[in-house]
Amino acid sequence: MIDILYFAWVRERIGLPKERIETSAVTVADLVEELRSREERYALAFADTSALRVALDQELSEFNAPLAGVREVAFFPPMTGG
Amino acid sequence: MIDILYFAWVRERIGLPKERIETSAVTVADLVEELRSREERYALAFADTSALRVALDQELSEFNAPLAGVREVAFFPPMTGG
Amino acid sequence: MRIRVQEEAFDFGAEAQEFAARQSQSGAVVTFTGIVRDTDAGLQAMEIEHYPGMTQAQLTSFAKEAMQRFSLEDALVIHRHGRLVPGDMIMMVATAARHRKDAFEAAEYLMDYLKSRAPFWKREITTDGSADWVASKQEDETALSRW
Amino acid sequence: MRIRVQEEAFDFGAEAQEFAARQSQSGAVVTFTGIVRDTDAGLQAMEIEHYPGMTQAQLTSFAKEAMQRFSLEDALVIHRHGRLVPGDMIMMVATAARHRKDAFEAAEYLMDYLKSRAPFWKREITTDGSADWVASKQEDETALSRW
Repeated sequence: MIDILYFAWVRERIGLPKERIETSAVTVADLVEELRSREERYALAFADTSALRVALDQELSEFNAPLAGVREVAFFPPMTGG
Repeated sequence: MIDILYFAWVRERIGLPKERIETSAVTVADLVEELRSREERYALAFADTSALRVALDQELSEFNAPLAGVREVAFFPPMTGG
Repeated sequence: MRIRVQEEAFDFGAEAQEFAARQSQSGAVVTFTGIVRDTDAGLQAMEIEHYPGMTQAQLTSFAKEAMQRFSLEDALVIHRHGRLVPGDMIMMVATAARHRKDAFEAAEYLMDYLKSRAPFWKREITTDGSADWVASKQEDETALSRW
Repeated sequence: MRIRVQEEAFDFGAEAQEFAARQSQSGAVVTFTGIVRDTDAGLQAMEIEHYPGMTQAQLTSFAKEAMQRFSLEDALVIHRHGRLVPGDMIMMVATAARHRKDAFEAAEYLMDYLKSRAPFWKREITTDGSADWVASKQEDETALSRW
């Protein structure tokens, strides 16, 4: 089981802030593929991953990173702090 | 008549903050020569003009600047504000 | 070093004063404050979303890196989330160092990282009711390459 | 734009707060504060001499140049003279601009000019009673070449 969090417009497009899923995805990119194939709203949110950022267990990471041992994945647009 | 002001260690070496003198010096450098020849304490204060700065009528200037029309000359070491 | 992520307003003047007053070795203190400014479209509010679990850790890691890299005596980061209106202060950083160059660079470093690497997302609510996520700027991404 | 040269202490926090609060167009406010710090030799006091007729005019001219060059909405410079002790604040600058880069650069610009082109001279009185004029630093002179 893995927690997936969505922020900002990713959260809005998908329609929820968080979900827990069972997955056998090996990398973040695999997980994105899996989500995309689920429903239109996921396909829409993940249409262009170059516009997205990912954090694994609350650390910024990359889409080709492995998911082994990861408990929390977060997807969000580029950050706009400050 | 021209007012001459001294600041920081220039003031200390010469022993006074301000004096009014009559001079026919054409440039700042001429005035420095004139002062140097007056007394030992002036010679000491003006021994190395590369260590000094000059302001004419309260604007930073150069030692080769003309004195025509100038009413106030100030000599001081490099500034240490901030 | 203090890092605060909070919804409530903070008192910039009091924070800046207290920060400067508690330094014993530093000759230089720099602060940066970000203020919600009105836009041409007319801004009603700015809503700031964040990633609670990650924000504090991320800001702490930026501040630790800045402390070491710029030989700081101290650093402070305060960042708000939630709903803000024009004129509100969004965040502040403060840095203290022996030399001004370090204090300035550390503050700029923190700001560059806060802008593009801290998990905050801003949404602008305009007076006509539309709500738009603020797009990240290429120049903010480029600014990071300086460090 | 406000420029103050004064012997009495100033309230950094209150000045910073007031400065930030009176900006209507600026999203970015930067402050710099210089604090008398103790030295290895043990500092009893720092005495700051200045050139009264010239100081205000010179600081005003730096601030005007900064306003224009960095598109500032506002700038503030406060500089003390007279006798200060370790922990005292010597001076502050504050800058307000739409963008943080301008606010930072303007504050650094003002500091670089204040250091080497404003008619102040510092003398350090050590605890053993000696009094030495602070020498200007080559790095401060070099910093000016950036602008």
